[in-house]
Amino acid sequence: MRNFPLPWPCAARARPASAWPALAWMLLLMLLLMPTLAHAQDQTQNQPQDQSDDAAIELLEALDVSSYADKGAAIEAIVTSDDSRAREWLQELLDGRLQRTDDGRFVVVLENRGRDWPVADALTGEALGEISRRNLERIGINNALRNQLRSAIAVVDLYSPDLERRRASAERLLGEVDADLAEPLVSVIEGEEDDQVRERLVQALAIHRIELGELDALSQLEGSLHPRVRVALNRAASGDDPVLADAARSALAGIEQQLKINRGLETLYFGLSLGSVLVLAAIGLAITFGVMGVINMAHGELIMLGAYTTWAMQQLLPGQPGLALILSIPAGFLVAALAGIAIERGVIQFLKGRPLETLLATFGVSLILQQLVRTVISPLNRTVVSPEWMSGSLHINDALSLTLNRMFVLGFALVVFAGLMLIMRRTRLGLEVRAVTQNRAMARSMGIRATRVDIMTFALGSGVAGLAGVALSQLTNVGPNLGQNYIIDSFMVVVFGGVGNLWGTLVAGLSLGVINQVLEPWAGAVLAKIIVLVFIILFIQKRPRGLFPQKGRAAEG
Amino acid sequence: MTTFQRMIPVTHTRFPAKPARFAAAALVAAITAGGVTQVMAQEEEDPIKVGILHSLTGTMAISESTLKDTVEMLIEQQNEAGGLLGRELEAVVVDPASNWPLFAERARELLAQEEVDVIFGNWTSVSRKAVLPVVEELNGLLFYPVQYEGEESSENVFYTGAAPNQQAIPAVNYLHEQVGVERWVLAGTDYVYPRTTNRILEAYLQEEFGVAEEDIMVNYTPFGHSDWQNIVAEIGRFGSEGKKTAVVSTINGDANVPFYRELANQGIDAADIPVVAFSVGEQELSGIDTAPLVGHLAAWNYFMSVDTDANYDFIDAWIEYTGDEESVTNDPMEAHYIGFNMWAEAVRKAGTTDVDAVKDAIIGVTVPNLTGGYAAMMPNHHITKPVLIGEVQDNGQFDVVWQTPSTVAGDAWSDFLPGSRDLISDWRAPMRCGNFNVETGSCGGSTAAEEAEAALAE
Amino acid sequence: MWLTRPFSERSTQLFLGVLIAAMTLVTFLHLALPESNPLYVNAYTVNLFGKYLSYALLAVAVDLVWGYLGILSLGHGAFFALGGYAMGMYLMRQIGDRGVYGHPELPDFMVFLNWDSLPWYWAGFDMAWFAFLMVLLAPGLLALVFGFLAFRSRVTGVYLSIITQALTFALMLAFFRNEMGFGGNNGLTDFRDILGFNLRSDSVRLGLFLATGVALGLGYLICRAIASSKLGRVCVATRDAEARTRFLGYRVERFQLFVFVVSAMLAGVAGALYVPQVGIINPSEFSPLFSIEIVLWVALGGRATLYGAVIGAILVNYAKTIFTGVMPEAWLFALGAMFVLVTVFLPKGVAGLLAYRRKNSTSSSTPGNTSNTKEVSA
Amino acid sequence: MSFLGSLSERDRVFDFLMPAQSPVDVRHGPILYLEDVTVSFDGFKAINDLNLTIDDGELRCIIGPNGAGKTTMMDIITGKTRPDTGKVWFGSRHNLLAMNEPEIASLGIGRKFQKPTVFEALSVFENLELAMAADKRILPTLTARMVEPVRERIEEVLETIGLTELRHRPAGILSHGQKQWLEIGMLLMQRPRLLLVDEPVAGMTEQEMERTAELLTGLAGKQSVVVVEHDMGFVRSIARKVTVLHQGSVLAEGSMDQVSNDPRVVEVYLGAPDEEA
Repeated sequence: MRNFPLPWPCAARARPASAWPALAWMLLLMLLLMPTLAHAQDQTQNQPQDQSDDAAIELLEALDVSSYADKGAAIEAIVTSDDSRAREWLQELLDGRLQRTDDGRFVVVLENRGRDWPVADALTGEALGEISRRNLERIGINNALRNQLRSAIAVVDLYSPDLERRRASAERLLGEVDADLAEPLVSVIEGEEDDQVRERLVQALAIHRIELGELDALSQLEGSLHPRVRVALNRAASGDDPVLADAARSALAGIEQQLKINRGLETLYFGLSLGSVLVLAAIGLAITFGVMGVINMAHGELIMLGAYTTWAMQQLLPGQPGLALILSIPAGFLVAALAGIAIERGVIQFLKGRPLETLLATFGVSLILQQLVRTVISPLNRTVVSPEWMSGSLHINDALSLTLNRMFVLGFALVVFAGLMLIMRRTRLGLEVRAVTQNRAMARSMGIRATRVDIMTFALGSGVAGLAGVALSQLTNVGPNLGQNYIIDSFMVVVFGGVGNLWGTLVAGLSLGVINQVLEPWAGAVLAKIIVLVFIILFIQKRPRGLFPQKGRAAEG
Repeated sequence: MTTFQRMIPVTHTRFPAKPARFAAAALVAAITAGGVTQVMAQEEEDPIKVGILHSLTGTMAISESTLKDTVEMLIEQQNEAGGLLGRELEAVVVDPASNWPLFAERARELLAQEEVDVIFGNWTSVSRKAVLPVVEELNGLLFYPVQYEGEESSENVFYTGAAPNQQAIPAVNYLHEQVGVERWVLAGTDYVYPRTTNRILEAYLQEEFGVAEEDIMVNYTPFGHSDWQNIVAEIGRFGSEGKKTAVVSTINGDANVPFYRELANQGIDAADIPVVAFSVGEQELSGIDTAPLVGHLAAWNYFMSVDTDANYDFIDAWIEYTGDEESVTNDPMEAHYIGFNMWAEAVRKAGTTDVDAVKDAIIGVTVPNLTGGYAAMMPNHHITKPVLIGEVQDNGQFDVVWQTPSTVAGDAWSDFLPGSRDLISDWRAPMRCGNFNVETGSCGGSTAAEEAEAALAE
Repeated sequence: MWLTRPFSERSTQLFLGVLIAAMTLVTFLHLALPESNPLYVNAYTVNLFGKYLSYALLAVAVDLVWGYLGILSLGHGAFFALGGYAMGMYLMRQIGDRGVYGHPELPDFMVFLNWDSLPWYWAGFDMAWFAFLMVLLAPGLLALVFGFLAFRSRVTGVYLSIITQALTFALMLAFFRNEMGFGGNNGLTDFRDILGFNLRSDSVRLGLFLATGVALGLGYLICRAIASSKLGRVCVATRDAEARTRFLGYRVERFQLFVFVVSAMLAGVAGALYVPQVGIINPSEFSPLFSIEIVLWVALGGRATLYGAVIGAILVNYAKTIFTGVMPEAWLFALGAMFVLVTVFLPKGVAGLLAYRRKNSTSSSTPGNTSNTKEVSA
Repeated sequence: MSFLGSLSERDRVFDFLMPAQSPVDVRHGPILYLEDVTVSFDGFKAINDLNLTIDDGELRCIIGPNGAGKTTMMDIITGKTRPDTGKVWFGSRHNLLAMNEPEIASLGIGRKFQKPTVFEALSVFENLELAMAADKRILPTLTARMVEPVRERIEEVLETIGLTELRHRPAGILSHGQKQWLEIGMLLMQRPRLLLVDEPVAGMTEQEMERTAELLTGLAGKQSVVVVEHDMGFVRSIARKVTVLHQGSVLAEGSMDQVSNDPRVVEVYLGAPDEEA
């Protein structure tokens, strides 16, 4: 196998190509690692019995080689050298922050934004001011090394005073315990005062002991849903020791039962989160189409505008994706709402009572908006970063964890829905809207300015589309085609739920989402979608007015 | 366009009725009359026309518009270097607008109307399939720069992108040998390229590495699929069975972002389950948040991060041409770079832009690629390429972690598909056959061959 | 015979006259003139015209349901595509063993996806008569089933539009699936012969162009005959006051179904003529966007006039050819603007303008058709 | 109605598709017979066990304040609305609740809407042509030709409603009154046994009103006519028997004088704003 030296000049040249997401990511890392650094500082101060810098430099020198195999060896060396800075070096190496200057100095990049980066000496930790990134060369690693580093760090962290680190380490060691780690582990377990860590370590040890064929270790794994545990048990079950095998099998049986339930919950969650996306996309239509009877084919593009607003916000506030995201909620609403007003004034008002023409005209608008984005901004997708509090997932148990970004979207959808309900039920606007939809002339004669109501309603619907866009920017591409992918689904949801009925939209959206996710595993993604569509088509034939139809004379109109 | 080629379609067809026969006669007369003078004129001062057939609008514009710029840049450079055969090169750009029938129509326009000497174009398989009959009928030259599913060899098309054996197979070799992967997820968008590639890989994994049925999971999703929850969860479960697992992704374009995001969010890390992608390059990365992708792999024949002077020169030229510091280069661009130079070389060799002459001359032509090696045009109209595996870095670039020791020659017909095992392609005389069946020892009946014979008969 | 009635109408005579004239002119310019002649029409252009004509036929079919029945179908692309696929399957079978794998029966895409035998629904498509029958039946049946369900439960207006859109969208997804056995995204392509004639010869292209012209003429005649019959007036009645028509004792849903099916079949024929001329059929023809675009052709030309639909189809597509050639970026803007401007400022379309210029037409709520219904009843 | 059914029905001949000799059985007197009919929209009872009998050839006026359920009643008779409970019989043979609009229409029940609805895009002549009693299945309609007797019949009706000059103008341009007549004309073309006329003179001038009155009274005898009207003057001018509806059920019935002297009627009605007598 042949290895390439790291092409740093090229990397440097190309950095602008995607500097910005890279920055965001790096910043994110920094946030995570602040404690680490602080730790590094004091460690280096109050640890005088460290070996000489030359020795340390030798250790690091060994890392700066082309062959990944040699790098692996070098890492091993660092681990075995009980240098107190070893852990930090490994961490920095893992994060790609351990770099080397032209003059061969090993430095830690503290922050990699802009052309010149502040760095600190890898050995002493003293700040060295800023150095142009062109004069820095990163010490590259690959996945194999990443794994090695993580395990190594885990072992070191076992003894760390920091609880979080010990937890992470214990998590990591599950299934990676080998003979020479085993017996120090026993003492560690005794010394450990945190239950969670201890439990994990016990399991880790138990797995190791089962591999050695010790039957009594099984009891310690009872009821654990962790995949690694399952793997260990599976191995044991297929092992040649019959007694152990039977025991393992029975243990597995219990676990499988548990897993089924969790899987069911998982699917439900998936369904709801997909449903929430549908609801968000459709709820705006439910207002413009359902309440006003206006077919707005440009709805999808309003969603797109919302998403682009998020992107723009993040451009304005580089390095603060979270703040930008929160700010873009009102911003997105505003932008889309204004666009909506423009559409209403510019096109729709001339087509009152001609729904089909409205449909065509607004479709034209959607084409224009799309092409506008393509020419003005770019045909390429835009980068929208997820703030770190939205990435990752919420750990329920070893077999079930819920992805955070989707949970936020789900919550957001419900909030938006509740808000709309309030507006429609409690506010003057809602009252007027309902009045106008029931009987325009009458409402007019009662002094309601129908035109104004139209504008407000349409703005509201469009604004909500904008909100949907903000949410979607966290789940999918932000590009000119974003809208198209949702318009048909949105119409389906509204029609299925029953036009002019917000509750209908909510129920329809969520249930369609769940149906889709339940079908997907055995029908496949494509077929599932088709089945759902056909189902709706047939359903509409049976009940032309959807799930929750409006009754009586009002419906005749 | 010389006279006899244009007559081929006419003189070698059965006619529905008398008027048509008269038509043909008239046409032939017209052509031979007008045609010859044209040729005379053309040879002297007319510029050499280079057709560019890439979508500038519609869904494919994202990927294809940069290729159009690339060819225009190459033409510019060529002209600065004094053109070709002392004649200027002139780019003829048309926009097929990501609409497949329109691709065929535009190709016809380029060949019949504009009478271009060569076409550089197409991205999607379907667009190539749409253009193919036109190019064969009007005997044009098409250079196709994108990795594709193989299973095709046309006398008039030159495939400068990777065939499956130049991308997919080396990639799984790497995963198997270097990473020790035993369990495979073949995830792809539901169209021909992933379908074929995955079929080949399935067969390959089972035959070469003896991978068991239950250790291969195949999954197809529609274009632009955005809800990956279920599939990713499934991959996670599939990967947590104790064996080292990897995902071989032929997922196309827009579907990738949500896919990688979901992977990251569900805590599936590149170190646990690496994903090797065949359709994710610098261009694609420039449009997305790379954070979730770091450490995942891609297999290409070129990376912008490749450390060679040729590459740096190309990048400099490109950045200068686009005037955008941030613009990136990618694999299909290199393919065009190679293809263009090969064509230019062949034209010099043949001393004319005449299609048949160039077709014969180009086989065996060797030009430098951007990764420090050379690319040669094989008799099956595919080229030799090195295969590189890169790891995604947080800066949207790839860190090359592995490379085939030598270049790999493209296979038109995969050895791992029952249908095409016995087929070979060789466009040199006397064989002149795109799908010669070594079993039956006969040429599988592609009309391209017939027409070629017909042409010789003239 | 009711089909011959429209001949007595001025608009029909005019339309057919122009059509025939145009066809003969193109044929002449293509065959008789030498290539050097500036007026010479080359095969490429003939082919282009052929495509426009098949689009025109499609537009006529849409106008029949939208203009006269008031049903805005956003799914007619589906019928068009089905007809196209039926023809495509025939053309695929015609390739026979000349495919790249030289397989006597299976199309190439089936061979390299390891299909061992032809799916049952491909059976019979090697016979022209069967295939051509399918060109009518496939769209016809779909329309029959869909229409029956929809009209029976009185799904009309916007709802119907949305549902038709969903229909074509679902079909698109379905045809994208490779398991369906229609070539997935790549669709059907690389055709060789039709009825034994080489598709790649210019004379056959001319033939196809003429055939399309004839089909358009016939299609127009059928639609016109329906429109100007008493049934046509029932349609208009349904469009303007459905309930009233019911109280007059007409089974509205059946009239709607009948016309809908006829229209779908015409769309199918258009698709069947389109495919051999462009040389490929793939699921993108099912895309809702295309279906909506068809409606624009009709709206631009003028609803409920039939000839307006033809004008619209040719105008828009010609513009498309020009634009995407000259200034690609601008095309979508232009298209979008057309949608808006036509619906807002030109509700009666070009035909409306013509009618207006002829005699500032009556203030009736619909364009055109008042002018031609008189002669019939009188 | 099964899918296959709908196909086969195309070429089946229904007796009720020949309204001319529609076998309505009126030997027992009443041509229309409503018993204990009740309908409610979202709890609100639009019709509350209503009982009503119309004799063959009778001209009946139905009056009542807004929301008394007049229009709903017509909807029920013509099959537009289905009652929750009750019986509706046409003659003593046809149960209207078992039929849909076209069937009922072909039985010979014609309806004129409150707001005049004619086919504005079609000419007056064509409006009548469509209304014409004829084979109304698809193919016959498609191949139908204009034959002399039909033309005569249409001309005749054109005379009756006095629109002969306007016969070829689109109905859209007619005045309000003319539309009303055209609509009545369309009903006549159906040769109905029972005519339901909803507010025929709303927004008419005096002369128009008189003309309409003649028209309706002229019809009575040949056909049974049910007129729903607000305008007391008009009602008085044509009515022989009057039924007062209130809150969805019959309040009083009898000659105009009887009714107008009925104290309950006076209470709910004659006090009401639209009194004109």
